[in-house]
Amino acid sequence: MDLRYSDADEQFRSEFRRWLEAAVPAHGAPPARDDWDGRRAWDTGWQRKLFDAGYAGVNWPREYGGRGATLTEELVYYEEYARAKAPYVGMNFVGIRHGGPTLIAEGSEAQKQTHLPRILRGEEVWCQGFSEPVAGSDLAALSTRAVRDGDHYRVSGHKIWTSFAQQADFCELLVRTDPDAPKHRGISWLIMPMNLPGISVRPIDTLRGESDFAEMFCEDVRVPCENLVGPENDGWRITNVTLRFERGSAWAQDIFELQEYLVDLSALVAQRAPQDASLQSVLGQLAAEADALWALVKWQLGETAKTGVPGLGGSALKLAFTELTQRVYEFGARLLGRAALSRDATDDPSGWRSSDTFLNTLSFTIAAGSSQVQRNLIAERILGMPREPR
Amino acid sequence: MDLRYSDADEQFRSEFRRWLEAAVPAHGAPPARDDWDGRRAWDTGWQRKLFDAGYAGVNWPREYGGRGATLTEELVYYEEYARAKAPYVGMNFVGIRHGGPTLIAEGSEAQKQTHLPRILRGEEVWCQGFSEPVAGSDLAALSTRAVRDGDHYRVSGHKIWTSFAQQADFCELLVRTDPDAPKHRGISWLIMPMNLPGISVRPIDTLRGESDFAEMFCEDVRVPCENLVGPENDGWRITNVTLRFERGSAWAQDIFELQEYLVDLSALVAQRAPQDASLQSVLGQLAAEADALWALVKWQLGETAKTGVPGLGGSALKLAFTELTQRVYEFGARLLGRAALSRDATDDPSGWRSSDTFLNTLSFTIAAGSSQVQRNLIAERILGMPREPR
Amino acid sequence: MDFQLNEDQEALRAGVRVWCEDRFRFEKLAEVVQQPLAREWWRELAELGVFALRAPESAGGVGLGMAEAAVAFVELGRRLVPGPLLWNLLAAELIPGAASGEVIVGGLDQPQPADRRRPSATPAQPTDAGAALIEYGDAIDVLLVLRDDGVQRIEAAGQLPGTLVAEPLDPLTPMLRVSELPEGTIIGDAALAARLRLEGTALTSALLLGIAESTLEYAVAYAKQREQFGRAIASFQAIKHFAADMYVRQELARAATLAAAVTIDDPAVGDVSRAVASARVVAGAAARENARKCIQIYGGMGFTWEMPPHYYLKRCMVLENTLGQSPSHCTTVAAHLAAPAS
Amino acid sequence: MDFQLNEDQEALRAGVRVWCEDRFRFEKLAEVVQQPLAREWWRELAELGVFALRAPESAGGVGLGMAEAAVAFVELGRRLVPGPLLWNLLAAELIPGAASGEVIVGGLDQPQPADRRRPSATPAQPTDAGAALIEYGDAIDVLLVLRDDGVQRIEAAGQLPGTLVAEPLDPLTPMLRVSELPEGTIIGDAALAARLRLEGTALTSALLLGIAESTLEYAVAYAKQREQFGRAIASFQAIKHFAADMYVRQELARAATLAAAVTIDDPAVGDVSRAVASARVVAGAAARENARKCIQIYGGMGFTWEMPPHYYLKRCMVLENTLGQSPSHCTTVAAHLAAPAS
Repeated sequence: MDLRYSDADEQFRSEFRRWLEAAVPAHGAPPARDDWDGRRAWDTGWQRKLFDAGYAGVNWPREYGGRGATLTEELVYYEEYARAKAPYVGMNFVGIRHGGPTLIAEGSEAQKQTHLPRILRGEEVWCQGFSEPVAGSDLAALSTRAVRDGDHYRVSGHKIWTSFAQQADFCELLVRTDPDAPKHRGISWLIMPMNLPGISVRPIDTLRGESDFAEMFCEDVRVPCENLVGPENDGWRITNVTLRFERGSAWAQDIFELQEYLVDLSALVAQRAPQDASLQSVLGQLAAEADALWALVKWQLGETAKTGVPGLGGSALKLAFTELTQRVYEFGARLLGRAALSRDATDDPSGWRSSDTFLNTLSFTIAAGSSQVQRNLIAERILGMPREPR
Repeated sequence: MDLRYSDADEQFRSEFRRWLEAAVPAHGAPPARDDWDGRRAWDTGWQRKLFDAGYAGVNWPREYGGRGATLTEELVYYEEYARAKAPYVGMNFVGIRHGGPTLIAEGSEAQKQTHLPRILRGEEVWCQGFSEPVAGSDLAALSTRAVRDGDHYRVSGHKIWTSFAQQADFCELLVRTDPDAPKHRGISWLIMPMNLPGISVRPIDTLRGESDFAEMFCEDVRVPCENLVGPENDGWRITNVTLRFERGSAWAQDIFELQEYLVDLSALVAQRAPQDASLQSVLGQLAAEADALWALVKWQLGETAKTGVPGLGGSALKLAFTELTQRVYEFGARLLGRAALSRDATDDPSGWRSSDTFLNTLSFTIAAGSSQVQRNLIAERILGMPREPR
Repeated sequence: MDFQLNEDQEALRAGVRVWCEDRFRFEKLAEVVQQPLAREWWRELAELGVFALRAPESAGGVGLGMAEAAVAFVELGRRLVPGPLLWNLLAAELIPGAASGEVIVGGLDQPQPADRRRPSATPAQPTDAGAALIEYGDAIDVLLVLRDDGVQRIEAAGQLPGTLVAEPLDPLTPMLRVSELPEGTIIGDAALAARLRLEGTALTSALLLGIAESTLEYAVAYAKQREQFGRAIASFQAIKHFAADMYVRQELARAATLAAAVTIDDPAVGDVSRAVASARVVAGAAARENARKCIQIYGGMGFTWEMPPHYYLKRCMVLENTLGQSPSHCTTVAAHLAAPAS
Repeated sequence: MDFQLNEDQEALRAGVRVWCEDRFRFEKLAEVVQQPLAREWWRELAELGVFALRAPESAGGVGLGMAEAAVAFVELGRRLVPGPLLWNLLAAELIPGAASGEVIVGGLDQPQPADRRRPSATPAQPTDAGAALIEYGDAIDVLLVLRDDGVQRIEAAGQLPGTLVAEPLDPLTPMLRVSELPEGTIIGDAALAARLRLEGTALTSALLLGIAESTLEYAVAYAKQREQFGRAIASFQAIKHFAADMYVRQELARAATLAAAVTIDDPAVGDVSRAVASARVVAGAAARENARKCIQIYGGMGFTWEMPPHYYLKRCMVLENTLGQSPSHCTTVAAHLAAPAS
C-alpha cells in the first residue's frame, strides 16, 4: 500500500495548478442562468481553453485529442481542478462524462474520429435520452421505438430528464429495436443528431427554477444506421459499461470540492459560534466521512488499476457520496440561519450559495440510479442476496 | 382538547403515591438473577401486596379482582408506578399484560373466574407459547399441532422464547388445529397447565447472560378441551386482539420511566461536562421525543375512549418507543465512558446500570413484532399501501 | 382529560380546510406565486376568524384558545397558505386592525446572542445578513419586533427601506433585505416578548405539522399510482418503510404540538416552555424529514418545479428559521431536564 | 500510488487469518471465555510476528510498518481475539519481552481533562469509576500508562491491587477495578505518549474494521438461510438495504483505516493526526452500526448468548472506549479543518 504520488504526478500537478491560476480568473464570471446562448459559449469556451492547453479529456486516448493520463494523474487533475474552483463541466457534461467514454469503449473507429475531438474542443454539446416517463428507476422498461427502414432507423417516443436538449448537437439515445425480446435484450444505443426533423423539446423547470431539464418528443425521426453504437440490441450492456464508469472516478472531483466547502464552513463556524462544541462535533463527523470517501476513491482506483475495469464498488461510492453531500449542504444551510432563506449570492458569506446548492443536491440521490436502486445493486450484485419476487 | 386530570384522578394519585412510598422500600432488594425461586417469590409477593391494597389489575373488571379504573386513572397509575421505581412486573408479565387481558376479552366465564383472580393475587405465573423456531416474524406459520382426542387435545411441537417457562404454572399456547386451512385460519388459543406430562423445557441464555427465555418441547401433551379460549380455529383473531392491547397503553409506564432516566442522565452531564453544548443538544433532542411519545399516549388514549378499542396507531407507538429507548440507553452508556464496560451496579453512578439496560433494549425492536414488521403494518393497514408480491 | 378535538374544534378545522382547498389547492399555486400576499384573501382569512381566534370577545375577538389557533394553523400549513400568518395572529390584541385583517403585520425576531445579553439593550438593527431578511417586507403595514427587552412596533406601510431578494428560497415567501430599520415605538415589555415568542413557536409547530401531514399524503398517493418494475412503487418495502417512518413522525408531531397548545391554554397541566420547545423539535423534524422523503419518493418528478413536494421543503426551511432553530429548542428542553419545574 | 495490499501484505493477512480461524473460530469461543488470556497462544501470536511487526530488525523485530500492523489487526478484530493486543504491540520497542510475547503488557489512557491540563501534572490515579477499569488487569505483567506529560511503566505481575468486575460488559474482556495504582517509572516523554496514542488509535480502528467486516458477513449469511413468509429474509428489501448500508460503512472504514496506517508510515502523504481521527470515527460507526444491524437481522436469535452477534457489539463498545470516544475524534478532525496542515 502506497499513497505517495510519483514525481511525474507532482510535476503534472504544479504545471496544471499554475495554468489554472491564470486561466480560471481570466475566464470571468458565468452568464445569467437563463442566458442559454451565453452559457453555451461560456461552457464550451472553457472546454476549448482546456483543450488548447492539453488538459481536455484527461483520461481519454491521445489519438482522439485526450491527454491519456495515468489513473493517478487523473486524481491529481481532479484535485487541482476542484481546488482552483474551475468552471463546472456544465453543458459539456454528457459528452465529456458519458457519451465520449461510451464511444471510446464501444464506438466504431469512424464514430470516435468524428465525435471525440469535437467534444473535447467544445464543438459538440451532447444530451442524454435514456429515461422515459414510465421508465425511470426501471430504465430497461423504455419503450421509444426504432424501426429499421433501409439505411435509417425511424425513431418515435417520449424521453424525459434530457438535460440541455435545446442546446445540444447530439443525443445519446436508448431505443427499443426488438419489442419481442425480453426487456433487457431488445435495446440499442444510437447517436441522434438533434437537428433532425421530428424532434421537439419542452423544457422542464427544476425545483431551483432552472430549465436545465427537458422532455423530448421524437416523431418518426430518421437516424442513419451508421449512428448505431455497438451491435443492434446490445444497448443494455453498453449502457451498463458506461454507467459503471459514471459511478466511479467521476465523483473524485466532487468529493474534493465537498472537502473545500467544509473548510469554508469551518471558518464560518469559527467566526459565528466559536464556542459551540456541538457544531464542531458535527463538522468533524461530516469531514471524517468526506475524508473516508476520498480514501475510498483511491482504494477503488487501486482496484481498477489491478483489474483494468472499475469494480461494482462504484455503487457504494455513489450512495455514500450523494447522501453525505445532502447532509453537508443541509448543515451549511442551517448554519446560515435566516440568510439561507435567500438564494442570492450576496446573502451567503461562505461564498457557496449554500441553500441553493442544497436544493441541487436533492437530485443526487435520485439521478443516475436512486439510492434505493444502488442499495439493491449492492445487495444483489456484491453481497449475492436474492432478488425480490416479482 | 383537555389534558387536565379530574379531581378524582388526582385523589387516586395521591393515595397511590402515598402507598408506594411506604410499600416499595419495604419490599426490599430483588434476589440474585439466577435465584429463580427467590425471584418468583419476590415478584409474586409484590403482586400480592398490590392486590391486597387494591392496586392490582388497574384496568381489569372489579368482579375478577381488578380495580376497574378509568383510562385516565390507568395513566395516573403508570406515572406513579414509574416515579416510585416500583418493582418491574417481572415473572407476572405474561399473565398481567397478555394472558389476563385475553381472557377478559375472549375467555369463558369459567376461565375468567378460575384464572383472573389468581393471576392478580400472584398465585399463577404464566408463560407465552407463541413463537416457534421457524415461525418468528411470520407467527402464523406456526406448526405445533393439537389433535382432538375425546375431551382432550393432544399437543406436539416446539416453542421458543417462552419466557419463565420453568417457573410458570400456565402457558398461553397457540396451536394448529386445522392443518388444511389457510395458515391464519387453522390456529387455536389454549391454556396449557405447565405440570402436564410431555412438556420439557430447555433454558436459552440471552445476550445479558440470563436464562429468562426457554425453548419448550411438547410431546403428546393432553390438554383438556375446556382450556380452549374462544372458538376452535379462531386463535389468530384472538391473538391480534391481544397484541393490539399489548402495543397500546402498556408502554405508558416505560415511557415515563424513560423520562425519569433522562433526568438522571442530565444530572450526570451537569456533573461531568457542564460546558459541553453537544451533550445538552442530544439530551434535549431525546427528551423532546420522549415528551412527544408521552403526549401520543394521551392522544391514543383519547382515541380509545372515543371508539372503545385501541386503534392501529399502537404500532407507531411501539416502533417509536423501542427505537428511541435504544438511542437513549446507548447515549447513557456512552456518557459513562469506560464505566460502561462493567455491568456491575457499582460502576454506574446514574443508578440505572446503563450498559446492561442498553443490552436489554436490543430485544425491544425484535420482540412482539420487529420494527420491520411494525413498519409493514403501518404502511399496509394504516396507509393502505399494497402488500408485496409473494 | 380528553385529548381529542371536540366538536367545535372539528368544525373549525373543517371550515378552515374548506376555505384552503378552495383558495389554495395546488392547481392554483402558480397564480399565488405571482402575488403571495393579497389583501383580498387576507381579509377572508380574518373573516374565518383565524387572526381573532384568541382575542377576547369584548375586543371583537372569538375568545377561544391556543388549541383552536393550532388546529386552524395546521390546516394553513397543509395548504402552504402564505403571508405572515403567525405575526398577524400574535398582533391581534396589540395592533388595531390586525384581528380584522385590515392591517397586515409582519415580524422580526431579534434575540441577543448569549454573550451580549448582559450589556444594556443593543440597537434594534440587523446584526448579520440573515437577521436583515424580513418576510413579505414589501407588503406589510406594520412590523412587530421581538427583542429580549421588549416588543417594538415599526410603521412599515409597504415602504421599509431595503431591496427585495431576487431569488427567495421559498417562492411563496418574498424577502426584503433591510439595511436599516426605521425608529419604532415600544409597545410591550420583556415578559410580553417572551410570551409572544412562546406562542409564535407553538403556531410555527402547527404549520410544520401541516407540512408533515401533507407531504405524507402526497407521497403515499404518488407511490400508489406510480409503477416501476411492473408494480406500484408503494409495494416496495423501502418505500413502505419510508412512509411508515413518516407516519410515526407525523403522529408524534401532532400529539406534541396539540399538547403544547393545550398547555399554553392551561398551564396547570405542564411546563409551558418545555412543552412548546419539545413540540417544535419534533414538528420540525417531522416536516423536514417528511418533505425530504416526499421528494425522494417522487423521484425525478420530485425534483421538478411543477410538483408539490419542493414547495413544502422550502416552506419548512422558512419555518425552521422562525423564532429559533431546532437545536436551540433542544437546549431549552435540556435545561428543563436539569431543573424540572415542579 | 498503489493503494491496495501488496503480495507480502496479502500473505501476512492470510497467515494471521489461518491462525485465527484455527484458534478462535466461533465454536471454540465458549472455551475462550473461561480463560480469555492464555500465555500459550499469546506466544503463538508473537511467533506470527504480530507484536514485533514494527520493531526494527536490529531489535529482533520484523521491521515492517503500521500498514502491516493494521492488516494483521483487522484479522484479529474479525475473530474477536482477546487480550491487550494493541498495548503489547505498542510496547514492543519499549518493554523487553513484549515483542516476543513473553511479557504481557496492558495499558491505561489517562488524558487530563481540558480544564485541568494547565496546572502541573496531576497524580496518576484514577479520577472516576470508568478510568479505574483496567482490561485484563489480573493477568498482565506490566501496565503502560499514557499521560499527557509522558509514559509510565508500572509493574503489575498479575497482582495489581483491585477487585475483578463481576459482570464485565464483554465476556472476553475481564476488567480489574483498581482503587490505587502502584508507583511507576517514567519511560517516555509527552511526545512519545502522543505518538503511542495516535498509533494505538489506528490499531483500534483496525480492530473495529474487523468487527464491521465480520458482522456484515454473519448478517448476510444468516439472512440467506433464514426463511420467513416462505422466502429467505435476504430477499426482503428492508434487509437488503440494511446490508447495503453495512457494506458502504465497511468500505469507508477500510479505506480510511488503511489510509491512516499508511499515513503514519509515510507522513508526507497527509496529516497523520487528521487521518487517524477520521479513520477512527468511521471505523467506530461501521463497527457499532453493523453489529447493531447484525443483531436486528438475526432477530430473536440475535438476542441469544449462543449466537455470535452480541460478542461483536460488546467488543465494539470496549474499543469505542479505548483511547477516546468518537466525538472527541470528531473534534480533532474539526480542529484540522479550522487550521489545515497546508
